[in-house]
Amino acid sequence: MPNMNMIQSLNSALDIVLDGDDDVIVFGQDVGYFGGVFRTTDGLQAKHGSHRVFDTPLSEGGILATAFGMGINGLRPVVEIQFADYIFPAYDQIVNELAKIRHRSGGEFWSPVTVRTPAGGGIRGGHHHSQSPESQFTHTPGLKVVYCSTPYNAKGLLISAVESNDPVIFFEPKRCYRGPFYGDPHNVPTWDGHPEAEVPESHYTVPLGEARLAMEGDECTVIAWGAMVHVCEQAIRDSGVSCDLIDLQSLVPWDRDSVVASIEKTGRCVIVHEAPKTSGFGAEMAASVQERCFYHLETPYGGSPGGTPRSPTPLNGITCRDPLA
Amino acid sequence: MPNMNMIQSLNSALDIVLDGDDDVIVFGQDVGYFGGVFRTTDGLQAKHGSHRVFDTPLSEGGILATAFGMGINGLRPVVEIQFADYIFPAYDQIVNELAKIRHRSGGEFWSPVTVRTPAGGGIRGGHHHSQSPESQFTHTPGLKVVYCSTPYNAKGLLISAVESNDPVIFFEPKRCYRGPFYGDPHNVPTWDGHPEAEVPESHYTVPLGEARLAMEGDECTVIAWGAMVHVCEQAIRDSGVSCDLIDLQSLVPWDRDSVVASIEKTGRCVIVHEAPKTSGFGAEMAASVQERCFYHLETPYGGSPGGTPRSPTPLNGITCRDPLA
Amino acid sequence: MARKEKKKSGLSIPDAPFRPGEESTFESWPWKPGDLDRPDPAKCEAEETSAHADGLVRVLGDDNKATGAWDPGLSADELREGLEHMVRLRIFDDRMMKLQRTGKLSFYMRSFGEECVAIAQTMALEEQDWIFPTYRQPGAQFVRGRDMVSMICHCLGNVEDNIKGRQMPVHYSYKDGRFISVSSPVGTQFSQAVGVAMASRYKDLDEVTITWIGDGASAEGDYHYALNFAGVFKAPVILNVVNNQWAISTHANFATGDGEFASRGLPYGLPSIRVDGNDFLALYAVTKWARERAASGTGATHIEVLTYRAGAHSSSDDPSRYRPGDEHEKWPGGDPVERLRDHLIEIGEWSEERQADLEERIDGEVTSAYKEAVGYGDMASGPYPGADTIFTEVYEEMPWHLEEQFDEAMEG
Amino acid sequence: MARKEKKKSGLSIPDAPFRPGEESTFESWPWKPGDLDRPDPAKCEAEETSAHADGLVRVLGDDNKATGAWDPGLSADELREGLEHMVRLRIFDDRMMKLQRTGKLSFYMRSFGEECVAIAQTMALEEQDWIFPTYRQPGAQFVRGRDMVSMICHCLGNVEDNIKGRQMPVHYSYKDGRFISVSSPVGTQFSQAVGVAMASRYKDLDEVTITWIGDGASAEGDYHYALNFAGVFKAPVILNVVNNQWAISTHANFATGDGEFASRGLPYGLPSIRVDGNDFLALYAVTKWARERAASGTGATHIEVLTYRAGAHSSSDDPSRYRPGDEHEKWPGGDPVERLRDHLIEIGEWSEERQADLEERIDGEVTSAYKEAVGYGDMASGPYPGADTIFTEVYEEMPWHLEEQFDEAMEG
Ligand SMILES: Cc1ncc(C[n+]2csc(CCOP(=O)(O)OP(=O)(O)O)c2C)c(N)n1
Ligand SMILES: Cc1ncc(C[n+]2csc(CCOP(=O)(O)OP(=O)(O)O)c2C)c(N)n1
Ligand SMILES: [Mg+2]
Ligand SMILES: [Mg+2]
Repeated sequence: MPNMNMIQSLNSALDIVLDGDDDVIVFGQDVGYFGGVFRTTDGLQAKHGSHRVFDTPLSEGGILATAFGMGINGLRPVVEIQFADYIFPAYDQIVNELAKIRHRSGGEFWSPVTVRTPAGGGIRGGHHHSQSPESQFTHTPGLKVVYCSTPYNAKGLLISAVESNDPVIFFEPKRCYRGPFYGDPHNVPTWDGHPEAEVPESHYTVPLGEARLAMEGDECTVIAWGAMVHVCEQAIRDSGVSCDLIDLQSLVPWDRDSVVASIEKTGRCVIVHEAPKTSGFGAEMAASVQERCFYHLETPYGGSPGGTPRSPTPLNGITCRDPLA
Repeated sequence: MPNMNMIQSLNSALDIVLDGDDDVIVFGQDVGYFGGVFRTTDGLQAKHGSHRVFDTPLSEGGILATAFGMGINGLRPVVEIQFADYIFPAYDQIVNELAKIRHRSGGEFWSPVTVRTPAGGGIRGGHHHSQSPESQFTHTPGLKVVYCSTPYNAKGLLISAVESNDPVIFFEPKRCYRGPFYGDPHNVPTWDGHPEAEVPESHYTVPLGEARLAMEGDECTVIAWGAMVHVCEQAIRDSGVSCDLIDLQSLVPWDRDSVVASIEKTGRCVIVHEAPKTSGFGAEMAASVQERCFYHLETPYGGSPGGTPRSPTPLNGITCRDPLA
Repeated sequence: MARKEKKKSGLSIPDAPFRPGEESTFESWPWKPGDLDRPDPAKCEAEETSAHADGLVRVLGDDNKATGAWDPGLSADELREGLEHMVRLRIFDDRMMKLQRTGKLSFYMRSFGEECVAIAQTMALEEQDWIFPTYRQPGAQFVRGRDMVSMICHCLGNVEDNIKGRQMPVHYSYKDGRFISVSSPVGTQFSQAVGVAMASRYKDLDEVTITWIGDGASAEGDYHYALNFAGVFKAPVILNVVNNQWAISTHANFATGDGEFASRGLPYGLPSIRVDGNDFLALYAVTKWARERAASGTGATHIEVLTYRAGAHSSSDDPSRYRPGDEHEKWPGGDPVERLRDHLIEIGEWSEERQADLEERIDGEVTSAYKEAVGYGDMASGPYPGADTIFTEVYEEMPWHLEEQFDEAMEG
Repeated sequence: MARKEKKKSGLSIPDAPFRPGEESTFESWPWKPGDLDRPDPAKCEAEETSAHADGLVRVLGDDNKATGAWDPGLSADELREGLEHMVRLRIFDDRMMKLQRTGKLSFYMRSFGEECVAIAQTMALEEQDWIFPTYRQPGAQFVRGRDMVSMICHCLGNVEDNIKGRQMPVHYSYKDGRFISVSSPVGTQFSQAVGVAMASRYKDLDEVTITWIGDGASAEGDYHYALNFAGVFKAPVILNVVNNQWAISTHANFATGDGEFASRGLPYGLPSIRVDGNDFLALYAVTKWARERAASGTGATHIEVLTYRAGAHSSSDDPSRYRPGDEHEKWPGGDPVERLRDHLIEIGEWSEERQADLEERIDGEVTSAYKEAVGYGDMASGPYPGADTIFTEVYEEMPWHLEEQFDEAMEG
């Protein structure tokens, strides 16, 4: 099986969906001729034609609006927002339009747009190239929200997203494009040799709504997504505590059964994410976990995973939300 | 003391801040000559002049952008977004710009804009005139978020918001403009004779960050904001349970001390809001409450307040989030 | 805070031309039928339309005759069909508004004074073309054959409402007619329509998309996105700005610094035409021209439809507070229904009697449609769409968290 | 999924005029100095500038002489000051880029080829005027007297960075110079600047605001908001579209359907002028004109600054992948620094030797500024702004929840 980094596996996913379905169309700022500022769409225009993979005006609102319309008219647009921080000019088109069209039209119309966007900190991006705005989308009914973390799940989840008839906001942890991030900015591993970087060349899916058990243990359940999965992995190793590490993958809908089963087993839970703590998706998880696991929780697991360095990004520090502490 | 409905008390607040400070400037769609589609700015242009109270192009983004700039240049803009559902075209200007300018400039610049907007359901507005998007703002550091519920606190909070040097998103429960809403759409009381409708004519403030104890009891703490405060009041009466009813008023920052003190007393807590449950501000409250009150909580308070009718608004049902159930 | 005196201010704020208590004295139009040529739609460049953007395409003259290069040469049958739909819309609107006034409808919005817009324009299109309207083009549905009963059921929000009470009245969705669901946030459809059109071209189909935006809503970002994407990608879309002078209480003087809309399309590379929105023939002809152009692969057209919102913005509005009550009677463009009627009479294809008969027939049609619709449920007592519909069609399949929330809601 | 054959598609996608491997052959400009008149700025209506929007204001001819109505008649001292700032910016940029290449800076963006823009334009303004820049107008700070050391400290993100490491390098904020904090989301400043200007007018002060947006970013909604609000409220603002042909890898052909920017201002009622962005004198003159106009209360001006992004978009970019490597040398507008230098030499006020001396002196200035700045902390080892600054200046006073989060973070 070939070894791919996350850029390559995302590129492979797009290549496959373009190959497999004429209705797939890929566009966004710099994604066409150049192949994307992160190179995710490299080579796709040359292979599939400029009517299928193309550049657009610098207008997130216009990108989402036209994607919406194409989706209504039978296409399956996959658009890129260059940084998640720049998704907000398109916020109205996403939360008021894309999310609501199926419902508001009584099911007469829908638009299966996938919005790919690099998110999260760790690349010295300052506060406008580092945000992880997942919780600004998880509140809106009608959207599915995905956050990949490895080359393997990135490809499988992206294919699922494109094949879904619901709109999907697809976050890519840019810090992990070329290697996992274990929390130490001076340690810059690549994906080479990592088991999660063994990625089939062909079509496969990782279903939306299913979590991945990244580590197994019995003393505590740690829930994370995106780059924080790797940070937690390292922290759990360093702590010596035996943990289930759940890589949520899908935030809406999230994998209730896996989470509940794990917490019923461990009796403890810690939630780790990158975004600001207040009203982050960690709050939803914390509230939901205690709502459904109250009778299975034992004592609080005290404190955050050890060894997690502070993110260099102001107001995008790593957040630990412990529903029992 | 005069009796005012919420429209009148908000109008009085604006009149007072316009009178008191030349730097205050009020604008938005239809707020000038006509006085606002809900009549909140009625008479203000005639009294204060069209350079201080005026209509704008139909552009929420442009309204927020120009308000931002005016704030940078020493003014204190108070803008109206006609319905909270229409705040999203301005979302980028609010969450990426207004919220971050003080921080991003190292404190060199700031912009004390107040954004007033009617929110919430109960007026047969369908899904685009009924949203209560507070949790789409509570996640963004740099913003204060307020949700008034009565004529008295509406005026006092609005004056505080305008006088604050931080930007404030100010939600007004449109269902309560002309009377409290007790959950029964067929019962349409006015504010006449309601104690919270006794509103001083002159300047006073309700401080940001402080909650209001709307009812006192010892068996359970009910936390709500906006129109749900009245729904909960009725539900509590109907249930016969002795409750503290906390009207949060300010969501960011919220009144930790009052909430903690009440829960330490009652040992139980229910949170009620209008927005969709998933990732609503109720999740943040539920997570925070159990985080800080874990050792004071007794048994879960089972179920939601009785008698709350379903909101007529799809996906804007009343949400009960019980951090212990 | 101590009271301060307001300093002098240099801020310049526009105003409406006339306010209550004043007399509305519109200047009469300098434009006449026959003023403007009709360029080849398949070859026309934006520059060639600057006269069309600054002028006004008219066909029906003050003498009720049709003249000039833009006369579409419609048959009397076609004209009578147009008239019938316009009369239908006006009577339908009046009835619905009365129902609203008597508490039988929660809300309503009329097309009064603008009946021509969607009806003439939709008639100029082909069946396979997409319609992406605002709340002021419901008339397109009549042209596309929608059953009035189902429209009323939507407005009532009863169990037969095809969108299940999820939106306010007048937010129609009519898939069979390729009439895409009306959305409340104004402007969004304008840029979305460009995407619909791009998809048609991507699939290489002979499909054109038509959309509208108000003078007010043209200040939204979506207007700019639409013109720009349409220009850059040569989308087969017809972009109409309906300049009816008002956005609720806000005059069009607040919507643009120079009082003109049509010419805004030119620097985006879009041929741009202003047309008399109360002139059925002119509107038909310009739309037909734009369709020909789009179908030829040359791209989009930008149209300013010059008209006047004769009624209140909606049933919640009271225009007497912000404009002279009789202003609409002074509008130089007159009334669209009367003008087409008078033209038909002028050419000997219609009469006052036939008009009266038509109105009576349609009145009956509306009465019986309403009776049938209300039989499926009225606003006060239903039956309404089931409570489960709050949670259905949010996603293709209901995810577990909505199932749980549904169960909680049902217990409550 | 089974593999399908792609159907024929009619979708029209633009392209850049030249791609790697091709030769860039720009047509030489038809525009000459002296082509265009200079209307009275206080009385000029938008229509009077259509020739200025379609043409190009130039002052410096191919013979290095200054001619025409737009010659601002600057003194040799003023010209030398302009040249010095441009040379300063170019040398500063080169040094910073080298530091980035050797790992001493995380990121950098040069103004290469566009040095004239902010420098000539800021020199044409008054001290009290507001500057609302993008990342490609740092040069304005030199004109306003900012200390180079503090600029480098910002780029390093060390303890002396006045914005405390919160933004990437080149996101300057310089309150003393009325240079408003650069924001990464492109376009937002354009509409905000209109508000800054409206406030000046509200307070009846003689203050003008200048702002810029890229050809790429002009596709954002903020561009439309800015032009529209500026037109409607006659704001004293100078709205510049810097058309440097590229938005990262995306050519300006994707930014507008007709390849022109200046004329877009006309239908908003804004006088609109295209100016040679590499011609110091023309840029100075047009800006001065716009300032006069704004100060007179007549309102805003829309300017297209025609130039070419000679360098990479940023230190993260590699333009050889999407355009011919030598394209910038073929740009008909030449190099802005060389053109002003040659003009000064032409009029006998400068020489190759003085130029060499200037460059050497500035080189030394930059060297010593860098030495001092790095003495306060380098990128690799600091000292950096304290961890507490993650939580400070988020609000005027830190609320309890940020205090708690700060405490948690410090424990972690
Ligand atoms: C984004 C958004 N902002 C505000 C509103 C409230 N609103 C509804 S209609 C309207 C006026 C629209 O005027 P115009 O675009 O001229 O259309 P018209 O009603 O004249 O047909 C406003 C402000 C809205 N529906 N959507
Ligand atoms: C809202 C937003 N979208 C995308 C980006 C990413 N981005 C940064 S600069 C740039 C290109 C800007 O091009 P242009 O406006 O022409 O300015 P130039 O760099 O040429 O000066 C892009 C796409 C951004 N910073 N902000
Ligand atoms: Mg209108
Ligand atoms: Mg550019």
